[in-house]
Parts: sequence; C-alpha cells; structure tokens
Amino acid sequence: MSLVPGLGIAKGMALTLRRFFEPKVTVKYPEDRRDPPPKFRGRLQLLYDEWGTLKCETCFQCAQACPIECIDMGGMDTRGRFHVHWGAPETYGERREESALRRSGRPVPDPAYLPFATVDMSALDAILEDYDHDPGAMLQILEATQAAYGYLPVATLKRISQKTGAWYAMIYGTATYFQHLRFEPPTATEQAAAMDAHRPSEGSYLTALDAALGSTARA
Amino acid sequence: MPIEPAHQSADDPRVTLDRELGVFEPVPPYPPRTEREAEFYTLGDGEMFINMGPQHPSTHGVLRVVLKLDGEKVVDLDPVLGYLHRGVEKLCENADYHQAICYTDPLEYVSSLFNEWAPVLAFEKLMDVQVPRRAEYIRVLSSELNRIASHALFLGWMALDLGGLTPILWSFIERDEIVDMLASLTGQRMLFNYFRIGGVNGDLNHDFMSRLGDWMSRATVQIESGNALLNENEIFVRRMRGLGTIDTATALRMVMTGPNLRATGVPFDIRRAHPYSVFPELEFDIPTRSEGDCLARYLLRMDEIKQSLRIIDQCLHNMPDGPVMAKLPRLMRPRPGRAYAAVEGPRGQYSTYAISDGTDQPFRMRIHDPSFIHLQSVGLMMPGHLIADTMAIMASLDPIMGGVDK
Amino acid sequence: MTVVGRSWNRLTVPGKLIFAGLPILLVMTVGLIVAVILLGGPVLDVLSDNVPILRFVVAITAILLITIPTAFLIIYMEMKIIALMNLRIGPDRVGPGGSLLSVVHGLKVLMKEDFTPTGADPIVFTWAPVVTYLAAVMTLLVIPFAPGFFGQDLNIGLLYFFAIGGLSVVGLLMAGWSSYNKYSLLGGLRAAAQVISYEIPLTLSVVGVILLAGTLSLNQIVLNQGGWFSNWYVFQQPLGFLIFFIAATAEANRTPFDLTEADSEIVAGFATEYSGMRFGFFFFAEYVNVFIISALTVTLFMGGWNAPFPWPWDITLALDPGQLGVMLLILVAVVPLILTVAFAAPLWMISARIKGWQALLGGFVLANLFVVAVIGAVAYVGLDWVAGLLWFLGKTYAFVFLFVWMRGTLPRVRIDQLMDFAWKWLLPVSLLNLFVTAAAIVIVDSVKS
Amino acid sequence: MDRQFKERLETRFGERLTGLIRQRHDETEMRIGAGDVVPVLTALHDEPEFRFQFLSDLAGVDTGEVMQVVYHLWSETSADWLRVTADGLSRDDPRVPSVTSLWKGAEWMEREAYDMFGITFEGNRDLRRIYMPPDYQSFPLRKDFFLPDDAARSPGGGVRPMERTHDPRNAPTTALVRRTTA
Repeated sequence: MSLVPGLGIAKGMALTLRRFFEPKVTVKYPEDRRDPPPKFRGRLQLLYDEWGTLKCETCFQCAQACPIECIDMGGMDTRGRFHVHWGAPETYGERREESALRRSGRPVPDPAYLPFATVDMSALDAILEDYDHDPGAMLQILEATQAAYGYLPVATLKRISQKTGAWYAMIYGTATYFQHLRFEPPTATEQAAAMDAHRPSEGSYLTALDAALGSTARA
Repeated sequence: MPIEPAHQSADDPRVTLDRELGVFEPVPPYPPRTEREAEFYTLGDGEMFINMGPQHPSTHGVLRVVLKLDGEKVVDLDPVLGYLHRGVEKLCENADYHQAICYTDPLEYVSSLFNEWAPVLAFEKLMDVQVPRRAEYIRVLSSELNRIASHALFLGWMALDLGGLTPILWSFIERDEIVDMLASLTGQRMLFNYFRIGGVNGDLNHDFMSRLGDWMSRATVQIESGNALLNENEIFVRRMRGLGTIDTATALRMVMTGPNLRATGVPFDIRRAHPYSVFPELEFDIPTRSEGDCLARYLLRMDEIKQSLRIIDQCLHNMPDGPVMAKLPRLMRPRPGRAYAAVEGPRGQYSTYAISDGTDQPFRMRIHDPSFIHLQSVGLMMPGHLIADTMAIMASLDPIMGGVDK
Repeated sequence: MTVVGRSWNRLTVPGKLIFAGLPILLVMTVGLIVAVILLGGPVLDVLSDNVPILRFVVAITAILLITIPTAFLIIYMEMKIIALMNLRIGPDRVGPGGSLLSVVHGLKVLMKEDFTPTGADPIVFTWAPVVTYLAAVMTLLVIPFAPGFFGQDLNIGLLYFFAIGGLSVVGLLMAGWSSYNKYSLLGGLRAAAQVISYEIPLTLSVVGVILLAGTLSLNQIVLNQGGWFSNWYVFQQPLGFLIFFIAATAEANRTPFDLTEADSEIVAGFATEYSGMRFGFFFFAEYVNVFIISALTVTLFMGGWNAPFPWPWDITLALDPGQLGVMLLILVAVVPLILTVAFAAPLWMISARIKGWQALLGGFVLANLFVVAVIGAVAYVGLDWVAGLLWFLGKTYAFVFLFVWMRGTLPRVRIDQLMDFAWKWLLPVSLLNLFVTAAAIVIVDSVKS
Repeated sequence: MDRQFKERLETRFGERLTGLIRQRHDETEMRIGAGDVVPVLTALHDEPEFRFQFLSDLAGVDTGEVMQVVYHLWSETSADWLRVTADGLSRDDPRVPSVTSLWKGAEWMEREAYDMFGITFEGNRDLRRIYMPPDYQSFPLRKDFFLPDDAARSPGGGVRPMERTHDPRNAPTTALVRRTTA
C-alpha cells in the first residue's frame, strides 16, 4: 500500500484504461475454430449397425493410427477364419486369464505351481509377510522356509517368486548355490545329522577369531 | 449409525412455521449425532442460520456451509461436504495401476498433474522402477507450469470473491496460455493424464517448446503487470490484511501444508523437506511470510510463481537427453507391500498411500488432498469475521471442491 | 344470392375487415372534425390557461419514456466497456457491435415468469420495485438538460432531489423484508444502513455549492456556472466535489460500494427472490440511478449544459429556405445525388475489389452522414438547446463511463469499512468543507464591501 | 533408508511394537496396538529426539481380516517418512483413540475414515459422516461392501429423487454390513 492514499487505486484505474485499448484475446468460436492439439484424445466409440452387429471389421487402422497407443484390439478376420489381435502378444495371455477373470468375480487359477506337489502355503505367507516380500532378503526367506518345511518344495519357490517379484531363476540359483539349502525332504539319518551339525554362525566365528588373535579392537 | 425418527415436536414454533411455508431451514431433520453437531445446531440469542451453498455464486465448487450468524457476524460454521463425492479411492481399487492414475487425475481439476504425480510416485516405489532422468525433468517442467496456471487462477478467484470483476479474466488469459501449451504436450487441456508409471507419455515436442519459449520471454512482465491492479489497491489491501489470521502453532495443529503453512512462517516445502524427483539438483527458494493472514497467503503465491519460473528456466537449460519412459511390462504386478509418496502441489501436500497385494490392482489406495485439510481450518478462521469475509477467507485457502470431496 | 353477397364472399379476411371498418372509420373522422370545430376553442382555452399542468404532464411522460433507452444504453456501455477492459470483445452478436443486446435483455426480462415466493408478503413484494423505480425516475424531473429543457424548475429543486432520491431506500428495504429470504433481508438492511449513512455527507457536501450559488434551484445553479469553465463549481469546491462523488457512488450502490447486491457474498441481496419484470425494474432503476447521479454531478459541479468556453463568434444564421423558390426543389433533388456520387467515387477508386454498387451504397451512407453532420453543426451553432443538450449528455456519459470504469477495476469494500468511511472520514471532512466555504464567503464579502 | 532411525525407534518403543520395524525406499514402518496410539504418537510428536510435528496423512485400511489405521509422519530428525500402523482392530467394532488432541486437523481425516470404514475414533468430537449422506448405512471402502445390496437399501433406490415418498429411516437392513452406535 502506498503512502499517498488513493495512489494504488489510481494505478489500477490507469492499468484498466490501458487494457481498454489493447488488442483482445477472444476467439470467436463458431467462426474461428482452433485445431485440437496433436495428441488430442477423444472418446473411443464402436458403432453398431441397425441390426445390432458391430460395425468394426478389425482392420486395425485405428490401432495403427493411435498416437498414444492406447488401442489394443482383437477379433476374427474378415473371412471369419482366424483370431487376430493388435498389440503386444504377452498382453493378451495375461489379460484373458487373470484380470479378466478377477474382474468378472471368478476364481483365478494360477498355473505357475499347479503341476507341483501342493503344500500348505500359510507358513510361507507368514514368512514372506515378516520379510516384507523383500527380494533383497532372499537368503533369509529361503532359510526360514527351509526351517518351516524342512526343505524347499518347488511350489514354495514358485510362490516366493510370484509374491516377491523376483525371477524364479534367481531364486532357484540362490537356492542351489548354498549347500545348506535342499530340495528334497530330509531322510531320517540326515535329520539326525542335521541335529548334530552346527553351522558356525558369523558371531561365533568372529568371537573365536578375536580369542585367537587376542584383540578387542573390533568391539 | 442408526438414524432415529425426527424429533420435531408439534409445539416447536420454528418447525411448524417452516412446514407451513415450505422454507428449508438448514437444521437437519434428525437428532444431533455428535456433541459438536448438537452445539452447532442450537441457536443462541439473536442468532440465525444461513445456508451458503451448495448453489452459491462463490463457493468454488459445490460446497455447502451452514453459517450461524449474529447480524452480519459469523459466530460459527459447519461445512457440509460430499456433494461432489465420486468414490475415487474405491474406483482405484477396482482398476489396475495404469487406470488408477486416470481416476486420480480429475480430482483436483485445476492442477491435475500433481494428482497424477503422487500416485505415480507411490506405484513406482512399489515396483522399484527407475525413472529416466529426462522423464523426471519433463515432469518437473510440466508440473511447475501447472503450478503457475493454478496460482494464476487463484489470484483471479481471490479478487472475484472480493468483488473485482477484471482480474479473473486476466488470470484466465494467463492460465489459458499455459493450458494450451500443456495441451500440445499432453493432448488435453485440463485432465492431462500425462505421467505414467516409469516416465511420461511422450517426449517434448516442437509445438510445446516454441509456445513455452514464447511465453517464457514475456511471462514475468505479463504476470507482474496483471497483478499491479490489486497489489497496491487500498480497498483490497485493507480488506485482506489481518483477515483470517492463523499462527504457526495452530497451522501445524491443523496439519496445514503448502502456501497456507508457509504464509505463517514455516519454510516447509516437500520439494526440499523430503526431496523427490530431481528437485535436489534444482535451485530455488522457498518463499515464506510471517503474517499468516489472507494478504500473506495471496502475496506468497505470487512469490511462488517467480520461483516456479526459475525452476522452469533451469529445467530447460539442464534437460538431459534419453528416453522418457522406463522399460516396463504393460501389466504390472508389484510385489505385496506398501508405499507412500507425497508431492508438493500448488495447494500443499498431495500424497498417496498404496498397498499392493501382488495382483495388478491396488489393494487400497488412499489419496490425501490438501484442499480437504485446509477447508476444515476455516472453522477456526471465520468466527468473529463478517459474512463478506467468509468468501475471502475461503478463497485465500484456495480449496478445490473436486479434491475436497474426492 | 345478390351480387353484393357474392362479392363479400370472395373477399379475404383482411378485406372483410377493411370493408366493415371503413364506414366506422369514416364516421369517426367526421365526428372528430365536428368535435374539434365545436369543442376546440374551449379546450385550447383551458390548456392555455393551465400551461404549467400541460408542461408537467408532457415532461413526466417524456422522462418516463427516456429512462428506458437511457437504461438500455448504460447497460450496453457497462457490458461493452468492462468486456474491453477484461481484454474480451463483449457483446457482438445482436445489432451492430452488439448494441441491441440490452434491448434483448429487456425483452427477455419481460417474457420471464414472474412469481412470488412462498412466505413472501405479496403486496409489499409487488410494490417494492415500483417504489424503487419511481423514486429514481422522479428525480429526473428537476434536472436541467438544456436551456429551457427541464421538467420543472423548482425553487427547491435540490431539496426535492434528495427527498425523492431518499425514497429509493424504502423500496430496497421493502424488497428485502418482503422476500422471506435471509439473503434479501441482509441486502435490504445493508441498503438502508448504507444509503442513510451516505445521505449525510452527500447533502453536506452540496451545501457549499448552495452557499456559493445562493439558490436551491438547479436551473439557477447551472446558469451561475456559465461562461468559461473556470466558473464551474468543481474548481471552487474540489473537496466538496470529491465527497459528493464518493457519497453519490455509495448512494447509487455502485462498485466499490455495491454491498446491497454483493453477488459473491449475499447472492443478489434484496433482488435474490425477484424475477421477470419486477427484477427488471430494479435493474433499470440501478442504471437510471447511475445516469441521474452523473447528471447531478454535472449539474452541480461541472457546469451543467454550459460549454466549457463561451461561443466565440456571434453568428446568426439568417438562412431562409423560402427565398430560393424553385431552386429549393432542384437542390433537394440534385444535392443527394451529387453527394452520393462524390463520396462513392473515391471508394470505387480506392480498391479494385469494391464493386460499383457497393461503392454507391457506401457513398450513399457517407453522404447521409455528411448531411446529418452539417445539419447538426448548423443546429449546434444556431440553436441554443441543441448545443446545451450535447454538452450535457457528453459530460454525463463521461461520468457514466467513469462509474463503469470503476466497476471494472475496483473490488468491493466491507460493510464495516464502508460505515467507518462514511462516519469517520466523509462526515468530518464535509463539515470542514462547509465551514471553510462559509468562512471564505464571509471573508470575500467583507473584503469586497 | 535411515538405519539409525530404526534403531532409535526400537530402543524407544521396543515393548510397544507389535511387529518388525520395516524399511523400504524412504519409508520406515512400525506397527503398534490400537491402545498405544496416543502414547506413541505423543512421544513421537513431543520428544526432542523425534519431533514428528507434521501429520502427513491418516488413513483407514481394511485388510480383509483386520482393520488398521495408518498414520504418516514427517520430521526433520529423519530422512524417512514414518508410517505408524495401528494394527489389529477388530472388524466388528473397530475402535481406536483419536489423535485430535495432538493434531486438530486430523478431525476430518478421522471423520473420513469413519465414513468409509466405520472405524470409531474415541475422543473425536465430531465423528459423523462427511462424504456420504447422513442416512447412509454402510461403509463403502470396506472389503465386504457390496454395491447392489447397498443400493437396495438406499433411500432413493429405484425411485427418482423427486418422487421419493417413503421414509428412508424405515429402510431394511441386512446382516452383511454392520451397524454401530458411535
């Protein structure tokens, strides 16, 4: 606010008077139409003829022309022989199966671990929940799974892969790399041996090292 | 909540009067459900209710405010929401991750890009996606443009609610230029739907860049000259100064964010407080003001426009080359987990809390909107002011009802 | 069937009407002539005995009639000027430059349904717009438009003006109270508080002018300001002028004092429940008020219909068309043709795209304009009242423009600031102005004598 | 990820935690029981070691088995968002103490959580529906919410609003959606 009373008002009045004479910005619509922007997205609508049949002939011209690649479509070819579709092939398999089924409210079969012997997954789910489905903690998850089931059933590995998002190959590789992880149920002798066997943990190893060297610097 | 039968006794004179004449009092036809409602809907001596909205010339959307007045002085008020409720959170739970962004887009239609950014950021966290740097820069660039557009609109609305007819149209000219610019970048003028998980939809194009360069060369002068209409106007300044004052402690208790909090003197800006995207690399200041009144909130937004121009300038100079979209599968199934992401929008903190259960749809998606938070603080600001100031205070907080009602 | 009957059957409906009407028309004409011959003398005698009454009736009818185009014109000005200030084009579809849009608005208002809300007091509700409108229109009666062009030269003209002008608040209050709507009530009460508060500085600021002029008659006040523009009271009463202008803005409920119908606060104030022509009356009254306030400002402070400088040459146009005789006929027949061709020729030569008939049409329009301009110039020089009316309307519409300009620029003040301003600033300052004026007059008189 | 912050939280709130403290990206998550909400959040808000003065978000969550209330906090003492989850609320009668004593602005967010999930916040002065109409009876964001069922019970079900004559208060109830007395 200025010191002189009314100066601000006077400035404003001067500004409006100046704008009074400036060129105007109005676009007179029906006479002067602007082009839609190059990436303009209108509404997609499929037309039906008077018998209620879809007019779309699955020519894919719209899908090819779509600037933002939002159209993916499928249908029978014009002679009614082959099923054709447009878009990335992997999209179709997944969309047909899971999402479509889930949205229609039907149960979703997961073919990933159907061929394998089914095991009770509740213990594994608890473990995964504990480790926050974090693929970074994969070794711990696998160890905990082995502790829970006694071995690593293939179904659990599939389940871990599905839940954590890690590749199955990576999990399989991790599991085969470490010797203390196993894929078969332990036999009776092995179980007894496992009871005796004592894998030196990191802490005890370091304690022994400290004792041997006689140093306390690490603490 | 069971609703008991209405307790309008036959000997309540006001009720019979209203029944006879068919005039609607804003008193609800059921017993008060809470302590606060009982307190509010009890009239004191010489007080009256007045129903502002849902159809009122200046409620920035479909908001209904029941005012309890003593003459022209506001004693108390009760905002009634829900006229624009669309259940976006529920919709998002039934859409896959890409589709969810489309639903959050029209929440706050004045600054759509920020409504996209928060969920996109949360989903990227869920999926551990690394966004290309060029995409990040484009995001910053376009969203700062959107911030200017939003603030420009605010400045006009503020003046309109105080009775000035002209600034709203000037600010719409400003906004229209930016929105046209963004339309050539994104394809739409209002609901851009531009940010995608892992990047943005489409690179910068020539049309956008030429428009932006043209606008940038005159933006500062243009905005300054338009604002000169009111910044020094005695009537305007006298009305705004000391109006709707809120202090820092109260603002923090009301969990306010954004310009409304910074107008009380707290330099809290998520772009600096909890940096996301490429904001750590960019130079800009966080303007603050200490008064905490409507004038401070008004002027602060002008300062923010200048800072946004600075950021846009830096983005244009530092724009790296490269892809604008990360390589991602079309169908996204993040591992189960939770992610929270917040961005600093023109009205404050927009944030999204997303829970994934391993399917391609979010299990729960919580959308936090600053307008919703700020609107409830009018209950603290308005009592004691005049009815003419209710709209000024509400406009200075800049709520957008699409965001408030979700 | 007779010949007459057959002929009658062949007639169309309008034909039948004309044939049936002709004898009646004939009888009426003859009757009128007879009546004029018999009663003309006495009627003329009565009228010539009561010229003031005749003058009053004619004047009030004329004033009622001119308010309508005045309101239309100001509404159009407001739409167009604010639009141009907003960098818009504004109305441009109806009529040239959209100038008929306000007429269309008026027709729309006439055709709309006119209803009374439940709970309203129907009588008061119906009469409120009439009171407001009449209060606005009746004040025009004492405004001198030009030398000899005024409804009534009251010797208490100014007092009459303020008395009748103050009635409009009664109309607003009636509207606010009878609507059975809280927004209307707030608007009506705001109007009452505002108008009554601002009446005081408004009246006090004029007292200085009254002291200087020594009369309450508006016509006399205008006559006192004749001669050079330095005689206008605005130069002797600048403070009074400022106070008067501000208070008049508030009195007319114009921005920045348009609190009574603040649309962003109380929807439309007293007019919230009104629709149709009742709303139209309020609407018209508002714009007529703008005209009246501008006219009064011009009358009191800006010299009324006086030109800013006395006409330097004393020209008497002793042009008698009768002298020309037959030449007059030739002149009337030939001059338009010559002028049309003369104006069409440069148009035709200026561009190859303009065809001959287009050039001729343009030339005809230009020639007509030229003739009108010439006649206007002659009238301005030769006729006193034309010059006065032009100056008066020019000044008045300059003030109307100022009001519209203010509306395009300023935000609205708050009700408590409005009251503070009236009582704490305008009232003391107007008293000071009055005191200084009185003292100055006394001093000047004592120095002179 | 702020590892030290995790340790600080563990040492301060060790006995109140009902789950592991998890960290991912820039978030730290701790789970507490519903009864501990006010003491834990007060400690986080007041103690100079934490100073979590910004309540970023308050959300209700229905996991299908239990209800949760999730608070997101920000402080300059840590680079992470802190997520405090009040876990294990029963689905039949979820109750949790209100934090409006700490943040008055949480009032509407709690009203929203009540409106959408039916979570009762004890101590909130104004716990009524905020988005849905006052005579609405179910809680839309719960996982057992079923739209056709809800529409049948809605006062305007099948009737155009202008023709609505029957009394909405006599609408039938179903067992699917619980009704509480707040």
